[in-house]
Amino acid sequence: MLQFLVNPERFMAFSRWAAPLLGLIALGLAAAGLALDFQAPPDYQQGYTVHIMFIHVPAAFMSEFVYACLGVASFLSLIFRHALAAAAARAAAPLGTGFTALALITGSLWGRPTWGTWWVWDPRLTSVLVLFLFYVGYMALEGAIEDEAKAARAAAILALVGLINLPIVHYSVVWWNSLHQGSSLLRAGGPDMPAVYLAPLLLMVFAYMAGFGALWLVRIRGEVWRRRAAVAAMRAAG
Amino acid sequence: MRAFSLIFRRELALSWTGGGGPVLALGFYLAMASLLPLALGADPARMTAVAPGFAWLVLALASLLSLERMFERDFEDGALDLIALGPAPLEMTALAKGLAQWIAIAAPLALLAPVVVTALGAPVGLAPIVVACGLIGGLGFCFLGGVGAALSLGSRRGGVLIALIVLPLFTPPVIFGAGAIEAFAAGLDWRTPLLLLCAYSLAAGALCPFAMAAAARNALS
Amino acid sequence: MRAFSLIFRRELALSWTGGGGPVLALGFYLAMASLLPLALGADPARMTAVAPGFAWLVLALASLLSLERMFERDFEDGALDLIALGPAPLEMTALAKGLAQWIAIAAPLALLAPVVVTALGAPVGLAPIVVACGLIGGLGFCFLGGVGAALSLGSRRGGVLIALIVLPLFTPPVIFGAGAIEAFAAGLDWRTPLLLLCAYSLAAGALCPFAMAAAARNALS
Amino acid sequence: MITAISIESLAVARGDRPLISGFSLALEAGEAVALAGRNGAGKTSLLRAIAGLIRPSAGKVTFRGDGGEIAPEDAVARDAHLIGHQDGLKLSRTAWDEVRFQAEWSGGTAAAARAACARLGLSSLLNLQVRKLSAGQRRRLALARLAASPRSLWLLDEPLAPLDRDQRGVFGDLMAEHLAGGGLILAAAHDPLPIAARAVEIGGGQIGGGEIGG
Amino acid sequence: MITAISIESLAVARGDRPLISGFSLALEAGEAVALAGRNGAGKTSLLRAIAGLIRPSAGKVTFRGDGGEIAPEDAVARDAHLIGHQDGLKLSRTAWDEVRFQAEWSGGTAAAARAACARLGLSSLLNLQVRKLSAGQRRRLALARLAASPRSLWLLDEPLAPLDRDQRGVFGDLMAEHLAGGGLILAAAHDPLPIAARAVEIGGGQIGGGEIGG
Ligand code: HEM
Ligand SMILES: Nc1ncnc2c1ncn2[C@@H]1O[C@H](COP(=O)(O)OP(=O)(O)OP(=O)(O)O)[C@@H](O)[C@H]1O
Ligand SMILES: Nc1ncnc2c1ncn2[C@@H]1O[C@H](COP(=O)(O)OP(=O)(O)OP(=O)(O)O)[C@@H](O)[C@H]1O
Ligand SMILES: [Mg+2]
Ligand SMILES: [Mg+2]
Repeated sequence: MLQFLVNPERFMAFSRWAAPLLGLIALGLAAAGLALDFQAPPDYQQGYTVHIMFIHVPAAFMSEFVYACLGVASFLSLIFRHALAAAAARAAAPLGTGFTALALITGSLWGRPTWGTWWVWDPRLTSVLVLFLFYVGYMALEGAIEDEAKAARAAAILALVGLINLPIVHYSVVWWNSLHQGSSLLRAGGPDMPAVYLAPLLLMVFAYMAGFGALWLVRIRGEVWRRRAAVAAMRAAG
Repeated sequence: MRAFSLIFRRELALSWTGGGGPVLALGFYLAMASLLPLALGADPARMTAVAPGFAWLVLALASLLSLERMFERDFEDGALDLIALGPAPLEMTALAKGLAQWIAIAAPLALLAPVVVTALGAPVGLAPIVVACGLIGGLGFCFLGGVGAALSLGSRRGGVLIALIVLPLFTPPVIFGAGAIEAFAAGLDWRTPLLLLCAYSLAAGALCPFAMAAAARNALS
Repeated sequence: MRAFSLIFRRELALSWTGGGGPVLALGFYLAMASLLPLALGADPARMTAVAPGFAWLVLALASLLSLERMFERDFEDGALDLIALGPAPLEMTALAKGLAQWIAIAAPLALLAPVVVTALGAPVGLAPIVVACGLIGGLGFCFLGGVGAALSLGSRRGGVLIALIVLPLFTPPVIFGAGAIEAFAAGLDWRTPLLLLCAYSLAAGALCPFAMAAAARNALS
Repeated sequence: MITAISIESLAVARGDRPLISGFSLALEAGEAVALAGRNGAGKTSLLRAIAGLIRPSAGKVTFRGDGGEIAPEDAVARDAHLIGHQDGLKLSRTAWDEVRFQAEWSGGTAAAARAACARLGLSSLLNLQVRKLSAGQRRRLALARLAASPRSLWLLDEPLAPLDRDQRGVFGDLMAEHLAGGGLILAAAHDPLPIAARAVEIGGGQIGGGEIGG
Repeated sequence: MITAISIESLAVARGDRPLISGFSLALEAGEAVALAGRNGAGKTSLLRAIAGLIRPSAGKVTFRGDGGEIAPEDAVARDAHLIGHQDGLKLSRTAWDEVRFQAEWSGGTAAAARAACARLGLSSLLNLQVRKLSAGQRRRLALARLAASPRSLWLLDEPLAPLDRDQRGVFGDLMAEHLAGGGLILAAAHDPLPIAARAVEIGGGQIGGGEIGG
């Protein structure tokens, strides 16, 4: 508790200017990325649907990146009982869920025209779905325990278990599909992506990351404010 | 009537509030559904065939998962004594418990079922019949399960009783439901099995509360 | 060691008597297996193809059934306090609980599995691999389930929440088990997936007790 | 409203063993009886039999109201409340949800529930989950449910045990007011009650009174 | 074996709220302390903190044995027993299974368990399921588990509540013998203990002592 009130001062001072700055960077990068994107020619196979890529691929990337952040924050909060880390983990989960949902939704929107179906049981898709379920489980667990400190610790344990498990899930799913003759339509994307697509894509990835950073900081600030209000209310109640 | 709404809202709150609500049901269903292709292989043809039956399985499982709590908690913490001393007969309480279980657990799952069944490759056109079967059959599962839950109160071998008494009773609705879905898919007469399912579930809803109340009274005494 | 055998025997006795977990799980398993032919229609070819995978999946789900009781009872009636004050660390208690769950629930299911699979039309020769997967995979399911049970202590929702937490963790063992059975049936290399299943379950048995103990301590405090 | 109870040669058995037999008692409005007896004498069983939860093996309990005799089921369903060894509270609900539900279930109002909570010093705890209350606070919650219920027959099974001294006083006042308002109290207790009550001893040393042979 | 405990400026918080702070106490072999305090003062929390179940927010508890200081985890795991508000008994097991398990779990023997049961008048009840015991009989079972465990630090949370007068005397004798044998007792109670004990009041009227604002 004390630790929390000491350290957060610095965090709050830092995030006060860092959050808006990151937000601006995100907007700038996204604007640039989208501008480049719309200058690029429609893909000869996929036509205009290729524009979905610039939303989809960064979202899919972020879904994993945010989980890593969540795992690290959970680890810190569990081992060092650092309250700011707990707040960070709590703040990251909905964002990660959002990115994962976005990746799933844009993916299936994209899949309809390109693969002719909303969903296939491909390893990549399956492991994103499992990741989504991890997020949902994390939030459900945290919401179901009323005592905040206990909820945070239980959720942190789950996040760590998930962190260890996700690579295994990923590889098992890949292995599964190679064993069962999967539908060979996909193997989405490929490294041989022309620069006209690569540049805006990278810009968009960075835009997503900056945007995530901004939202994360804002949400952590919100957590800190909430805790401070609770402490104040408690003092007032005597 | 007032008493019924009171106890019904209490039961609903106990099984529904806190942590997720529909999100939880959705997550549960998705998780179950994503295991199916993993276990069967991704071959769409295989999965399409099993998908509707699988939706049933999930419903039945979900209604068994929270069965234990239906009476046991109230029995062991003394709340059932106070409820029994209230204005309504235990039969009404049993009815409220069954309905709350249905609304809180079976109904959300039934409403989600078509999404999942479609994702598993079944034709979208099956959605109405899947929802209908889920809602109607779920009612039966909840009440039959409730009988098991009440019977197993305070007995040394509660689970055995549930298994021996309730699961056989699960069979008819499972058959009717599966029959209705299959007939619908094949363009045959699905009304008859659906009506049978309806009749069975309504009969369960009407008769089971008496069995539940009798079993609960017996456990309390 | 003495402490371990004590707590292990206690857990075993509790899950055999009282709750009747194994019989409920067995009943569920049989009921679901009898549902499969109904859902698929009588076409034997279809069923033979799906039977082993389906049997395997239902086995995984049946292990969810008595999970709720694994820690919650001891937590709410104060018995966990006394166990925590005992000579053995909670990690060991968690290990004993997981193993007892395995012996009491997963093992009977695994032994029943070949019967079911054969009844569904799969060749009798599959029996050994089905039993092996059931036994080994069941170990993993029990420990992963234990993590879910311990984490949800003191939460407002049991059953479905545990299932949601646990099912994503079930992904690898379900895949490995299904892979081993399918490869065995096809005369391919079934040793690799079975070894992977082994490795996963053993790792779960080794690591999950720590997570379970941490979660239980957190709930007690 | 119940104005008198008479118990005539009641016998209660638990699991094949006779526990109480030939027990008679008459209780009028405004009267309190303190049931005493060794552990296992059958105090809890007797209270539950009066509440209709256990079927007596012989004898009967008659309830009388202003308009003559009342059928036992009706009397109990409309006008009795039991405080058992267990508080009957759901750990996962808030204190307020629990009091209000019970008050309304017993025919009272939310306002009465709030007043009862204030009386028992629970007002500031009402938003907490029951899980977070101390043992004494939980018992006070159970007593607030009792006080909020407009029921004239109070069956109390060691109601005071986990309360601190002040709260025992408060509950003593509540009991006294209840009696003054024409209520009836039948309380099992090992310690003296904080109100004047007729003492009735059950069990003693006879068969089934003390312990049951294994 | 624990021969002394010293608690130094211990602070305990529940759910963000400081409950106890700056609590100090020293307890030697053969000594008993009776903790008093209002409902919600933090008696249960304090006992659980000493048992290591709750992590104190400040201060520490030191255990000393014949051979010098003992690490708190070891001290508690080998030499302490807690009787909480709940009895910690499994309703579906027999009384004997429950006593024997706990006695062996705490390092005692089945013979000690049998002797403790005889002492507390439980011998004839041992084949019954715990579900069938009366409240006082259950508490006696919990106390028999305590008496059968060779543990010197007894942390007791209102141990006497549901016992009848005779049994309180019996348990008083057990406590006296435990102290005479070099044991330590820390008991929370609202009523006076049947042994001589130093009284320590916690909570009083200060912040966190009484109730928590909703
Ligand atoms: C719901 C369906 C889908 C999901 C869950 C999904 C998921 C993913 C994931 C996890 C990545 C890796 C992101 C990273 O870390 O770099 C990815 C990348 C990608 N996806 Fe999807 N995807 C879906 C549908 C589609 C569809 C329909 C297409 C188009 C045909 C597509 C095209 C791509 C491309 C081009 C990439 C970048 C490939 C690369 O990293 O080299 N995805 N997707
Ligand atoms: N998990 C928790 N979260 C928040 N507050 C809690 C929690 N557990 C207990 N409390 C609060 O801490 C205070 C002390 O509780 P504790 O059980 O220690 O009291 P106690 O002195 O034993 O009271 P009693 O005499 O009623 O047994 C109470 O006000 C209670 O509401
Ligand atoms: N379901 C049951 N089956 C068999 N015996 C039972 C059952 N319930 C209670 N008994 C026995 O009946 C006797 C009386 O129990 P009861 O709970 O009425 O006692 P009590 O007077 O309330 O005791 P206490 O003071 O301990 O609360 C006890 O010896 C108990 O073992
Ligand atoms: Mg009693
Ligand atoms: Mg206490």
